[in-house]
Amino acid sequence: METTTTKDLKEFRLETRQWLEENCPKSMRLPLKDSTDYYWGGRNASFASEDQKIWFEKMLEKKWIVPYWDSQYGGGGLSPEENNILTQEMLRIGCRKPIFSFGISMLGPALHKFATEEQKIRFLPDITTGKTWWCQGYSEPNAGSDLAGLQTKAEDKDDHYLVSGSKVWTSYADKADWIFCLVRTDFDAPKHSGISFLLIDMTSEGVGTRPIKLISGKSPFCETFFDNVRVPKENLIGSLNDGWTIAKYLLTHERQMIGGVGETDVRKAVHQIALENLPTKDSILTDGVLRPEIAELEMNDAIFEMTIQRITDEAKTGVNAGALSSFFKYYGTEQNVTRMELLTAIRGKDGLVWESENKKAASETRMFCRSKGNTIEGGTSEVQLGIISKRILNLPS
Amino acid sequence: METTTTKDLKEFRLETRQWLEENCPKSMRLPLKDSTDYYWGGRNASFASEDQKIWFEKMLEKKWIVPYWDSQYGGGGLSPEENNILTQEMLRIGCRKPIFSFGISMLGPALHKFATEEQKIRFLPDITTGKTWWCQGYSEPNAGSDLAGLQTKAEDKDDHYLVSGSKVWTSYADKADWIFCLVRTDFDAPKHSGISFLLIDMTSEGVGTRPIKLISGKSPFCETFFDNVRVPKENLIGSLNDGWTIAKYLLTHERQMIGGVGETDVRKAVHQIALENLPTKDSILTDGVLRPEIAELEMNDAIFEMTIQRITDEAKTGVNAGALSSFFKYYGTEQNVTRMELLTAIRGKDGLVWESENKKAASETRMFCRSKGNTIEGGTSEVQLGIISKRILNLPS
Amino acid sequence: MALIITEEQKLLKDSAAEFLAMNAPVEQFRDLRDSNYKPFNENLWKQIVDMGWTSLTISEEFDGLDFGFVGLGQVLEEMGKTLTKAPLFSSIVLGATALSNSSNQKLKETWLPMLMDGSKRIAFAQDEHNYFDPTAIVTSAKKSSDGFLISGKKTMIIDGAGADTFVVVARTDEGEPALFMVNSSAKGVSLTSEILLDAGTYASVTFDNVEVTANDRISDVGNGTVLLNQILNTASICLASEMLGIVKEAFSQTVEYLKEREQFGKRIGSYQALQHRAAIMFSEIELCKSIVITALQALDNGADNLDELASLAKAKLGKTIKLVTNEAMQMHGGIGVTDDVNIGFYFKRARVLQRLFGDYNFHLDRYARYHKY
Amino acid sequence: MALIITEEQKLLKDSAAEFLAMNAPVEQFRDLRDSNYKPFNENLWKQIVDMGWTSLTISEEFDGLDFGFVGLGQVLEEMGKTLTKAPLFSSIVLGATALSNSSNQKLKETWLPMLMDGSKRIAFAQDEHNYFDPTAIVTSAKKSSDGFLISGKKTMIIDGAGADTFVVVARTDEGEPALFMVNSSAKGVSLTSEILLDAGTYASVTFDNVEVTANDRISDVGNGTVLLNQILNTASICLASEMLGIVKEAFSQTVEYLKEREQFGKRIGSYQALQHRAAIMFSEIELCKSIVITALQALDNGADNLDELASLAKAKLGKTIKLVTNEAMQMHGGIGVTDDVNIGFYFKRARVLQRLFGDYNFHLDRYARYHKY
Repeated sequence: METTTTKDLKEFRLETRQWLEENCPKSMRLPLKDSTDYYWGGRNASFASEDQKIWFEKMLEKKWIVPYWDSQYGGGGLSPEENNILTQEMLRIGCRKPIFSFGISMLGPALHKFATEEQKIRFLPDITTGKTWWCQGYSEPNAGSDLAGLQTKAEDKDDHYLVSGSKVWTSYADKADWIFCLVRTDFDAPKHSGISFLLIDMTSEGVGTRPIKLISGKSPFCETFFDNVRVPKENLIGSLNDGWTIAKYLLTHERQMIGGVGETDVRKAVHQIALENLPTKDSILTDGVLRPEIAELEMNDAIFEMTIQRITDEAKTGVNAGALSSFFKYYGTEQNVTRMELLTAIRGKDGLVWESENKKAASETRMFCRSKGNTIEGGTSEVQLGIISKRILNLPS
Repeated sequence: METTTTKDLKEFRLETRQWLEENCPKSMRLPLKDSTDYYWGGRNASFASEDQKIWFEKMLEKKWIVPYWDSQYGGGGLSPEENNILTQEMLRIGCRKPIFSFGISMLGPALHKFATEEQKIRFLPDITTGKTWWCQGYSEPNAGSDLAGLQTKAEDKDDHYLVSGSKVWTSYADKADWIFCLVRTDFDAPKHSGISFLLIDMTSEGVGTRPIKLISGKSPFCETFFDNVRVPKENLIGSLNDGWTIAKYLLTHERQMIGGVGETDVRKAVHQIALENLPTKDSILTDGVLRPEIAELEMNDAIFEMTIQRITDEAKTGVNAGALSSFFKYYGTEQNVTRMELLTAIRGKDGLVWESENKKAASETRMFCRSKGNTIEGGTSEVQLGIISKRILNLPS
Repeated sequence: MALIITEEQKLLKDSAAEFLAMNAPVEQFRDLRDSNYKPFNENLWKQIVDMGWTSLTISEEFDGLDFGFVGLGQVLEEMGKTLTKAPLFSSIVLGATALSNSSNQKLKETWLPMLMDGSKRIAFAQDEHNYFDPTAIVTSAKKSSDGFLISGKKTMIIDGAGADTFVVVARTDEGEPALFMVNSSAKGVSLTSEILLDAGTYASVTFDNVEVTANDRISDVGNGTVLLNQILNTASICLASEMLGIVKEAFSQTVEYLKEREQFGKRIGSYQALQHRAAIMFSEIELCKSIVITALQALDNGADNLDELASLAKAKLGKTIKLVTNEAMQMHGGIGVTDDVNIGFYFKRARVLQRLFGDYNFHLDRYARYHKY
Repeated sequence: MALIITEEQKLLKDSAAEFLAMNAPVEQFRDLRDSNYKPFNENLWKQIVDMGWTSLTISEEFDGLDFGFVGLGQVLEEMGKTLTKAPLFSSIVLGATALSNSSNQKLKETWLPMLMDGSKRIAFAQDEHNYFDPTAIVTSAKKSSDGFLISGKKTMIIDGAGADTFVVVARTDEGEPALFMVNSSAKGVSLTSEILLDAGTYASVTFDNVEVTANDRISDVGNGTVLLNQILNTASICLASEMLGIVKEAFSQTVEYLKEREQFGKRIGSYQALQHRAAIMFSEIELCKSIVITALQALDNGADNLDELASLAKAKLGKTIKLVTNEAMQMHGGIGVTDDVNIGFYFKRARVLQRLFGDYNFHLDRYARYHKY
């Protein structure tokens, strides 16, 4: 990466702005509405609209599917400053992401850090071109929060591993091409030491999936079954039995993502919805219980955002903010759950609609139900509090 | 005890009412204001007023210091029904208790259950005549919630025990005549099995006391020191090393007492105080945060009282309510702490007065501070929650 | 009066529990939902009528059992535990209560027997807004030559779709809220349905100049507000009974799960943080039991402070059911948010019960106003 | 602007911490209290003046350091940690802020230098009720021939007893609240003192037709409400800084205690219920840090939304300081409620700080109104 001067950056911003203005279709600048608005790529990729296709292909051509990865892997090779500018300019006019991909957000960082050069060359380009749809296989039916208690086994059969077991909470396993997962490769070692990180082709013989229905209705989650699946040895990432290191690295990533559930910029203020739904007097809400609850929520939302800013700023000065990901995950999801409870209360009868001509109301009620999972998935609130108390506060075991 | 007919009870009520009317001095029917209004008896007893003396002596003459104990121990020998009537009639015109005594409320029940007949004859009459002021020695400086971790030792010296160690939170140790306390008599046994229950004369050589100052100011609490104190063997209650059984029995008693901190009948409703102190509009409180908090507190107060009633009623039908004492202690003290916090907030500046011409305000502020101990003394809220989860819910260890 | 149920009431409760376990376990709830949200099982409803549950609170004058609300409350609590669906609440707690407290003898004689034998069903049409406010009635009852013309729009009508008749709250020309019987097949009545979170069907009904006779008026002149208040109290206390069943069952399933589920090599019930949270729930539930029995007894005794006790019951149960179902979801972890296990049903039903006839906030406010602050 | 303190501000903070640890540890607080509630240590006050803390927020025009409120906030946070008593808040945060925002050049030139060098002290007299309400001003300022006659009763005046002059909020004949300098030794001024929970001395002052000149008026005509609001914002943010110090210190002492104290054979910090509660406090404190630095920076930048940020800061710190000091008391167990250990001091000081210039409820309401709901 070459260093770029301030003047270069100004020019880059102008060019980017112009390019986006010219190439991003108008419909791709509208907020995402439902799942059909997402493009996931993959072997069997199909576009929901012509505009979606155009937008993806323009960005692909520009190498901006993953603008900040090195160009040798198909990335755009942008400097952090340039990448920031691109993000800002996309946000400015509301451009959608050209693709949603766990390959970019989850597997990619792990491959960059732990894979061999050969493996990078093999897997990264198909992410940057959207050819492979990756899913993630960590959780198991009986493991729950105790992720390291996983039982899916990979036996060493000289030229391949033989994988048997099952995973749960695998998002889009029924649609994905490949899965990156944790498997047990040593049953005698302490539980954290016998785990490996393996990539498995979902079309392999013996792989099966079953969608999971949630309290909120249909979901992208699946159970995934491995029945004596042969996996080539070169699909092992990192060292044998050292998969937990990679898992921890990725979990920290995931927590930060989930902590940010429900970004404010796309949200209508809760008090606004309250003013539209509830009785007022002199334009002040009259519900004596809800009003302070709304204010408390909004105050904490505002201060939580400042906190993200502050810790980001501190990190720039070299303060290590790594252990704080548990705090972000915990606080962000608890706030979201509180918000959804409040919104449901504020919306009164509409907040309870499940199937009705009032589709918007029904979809919001389902979002409320879905939010009950926020404080569980990606490490429960209890697990996060435990991490804070042990790793940050150094309380004894 | 003879059985009494309904007719007898009616007569008893009339007689009692008349007797109280004639014998209870008017000033002894006013609510208790401060510590000088309490009469504690004891070797060095002194009365705060002539009326206090008259009232005590009238009740003593009537054997109504402990009306429901057997007459052979100096009690009044009243049946439970008669005793209820006496209590009701005293409450009706607001009669104060003639004496405050841990001998009556704590030691007496233990002696009734665990002492030999000889010991009963020796100790109970001096309680019913107010001659002995008893204090309680359970807690130790380093034991805290872990009561059974006590270290005060009583060595067997053939004809006596030699006691060394110290106790803390001994109410009125500096004024009491005798102390009932837990001592360790076997250091090799598991901690609950090496404890005995011993009665010690506070004038014995080697006994010392030091008052404890609290965050609320002066307190009846003391530290009590035993420096090679000789205690006659006949002062042991129950079996050697079986003191924990007696302690548990008394703790259950104590929890029920503390759970009832701040009885409602002598309390002014919190909302009444709020209406006197805070701004209103159309006679409704305008403070949007305090009003729901006050209502929640008062609702829970009202329902907690119903709960005491319900569980009492259920106990009469044979339902074992013993394990519920932890619930009463936990909920009652948490409610009290919440109440004091709220009152402090409602009283605004007055709620913060510590020393001032406004003595009433200052005394209420100190009560607020004192309330912070409620959820600690007599077994912390944490200990009570632990007991509920293990003994009632049977959750695993 | 002791705060315990009598032997007779206990017998009724036990028989209800046994009957429901056999004939209407939670699986029935799931089946009904998966059968395109069928409102209830007709055969079960016949059995319920045969058990006499529809007659428990009806006066002997009309051949009811006059057994009282403490009894009905026990049945509702057990139905809460099994999430049993039946028009008992709509037709009896709401419909029959409106009639029983009316002085319109003709209506009573006509309808109460048909409600008890299950041949007819009533639905109560009061709500007009997204939020609950029984005073915010716009629906009008205009005097006509031989009766009234009812116009307005009602919503959130429990079991409204299959009802033979509606009890409609409408404002008279004098501005007083009054209650009328309105035949569901009358001209000018049009109905739409929504499925709510609890998989229940709730109706919205438009009344467009619907004609009713003078004799269809349930409430006497000057008495509409009092009658409405009576229904609100009765409904709140009966809902609190059902909520108590849900609270107890969700808690008990959660405690069982805490004893079974292992994480990090230990049963999760051994983790102190969860133990304390379970013990706190236990304490709140002890309070719930007390207010529900107190309020049910007060309903039977016609206590003076029914307004106070009804709001206490609905508020306390509203607050506690939210706590307990949320904790139940969290403590069940990932499995709890799947549709495969039942705990989510209790959570969803709880949210609807919380709102019906006033949520925590509504009743807290009503309680505070009762005490004049 | 990054939400971090600059190198210079960090230096100031570190030097304040070091200075206070040496010269004003919590033991000094205890000594002062036990010396018949002495308001502060005179010698320490001289040292504080020498350190320049009184000049941090004063404009260079009057030979101040113009270092800003972020700097002063760091000092106040450190003083919160050690519970240091000094008239810095009354004289500088309140008194000097009232003057600095005035257009009365004469008053500024006279007073600001004397406030900075510590030779004179001002106290701010606004409150008239048990509850905090800056709009509920009854004290009157009646126009006289050559000035005003001030009459009324003020209460809860911080450091009122030793002040040379009061800034008094009084309503003019036009009904506008205005601020006046009133000499504490003027005729008609009478003062009584109370000790509050934090062992601090607070004055109540009666003004009985006290004469002041026209030049003693601090606020311009039409500007009184704005100036009062400015003082409310500044005071709230500076109090939040001090509260942050208390929150951090009480939490840190509690975490230390959790690591040391043993019960049932284990350190109590190993009990999961306490661990989770500690982690929740940690999270809330992270939020507190963010709003305090944000609000302090906004104060220096004269941000448009100062009303919003000041209320956010005071509300959030008010809520958190209550949580943290209560948990600190509970987690310290029996020893915590004795006067022998210091943790109770933090709890007591917290309750006073919570109320000064509006409690959680006041600022929550102000925040909601700022957002028009």
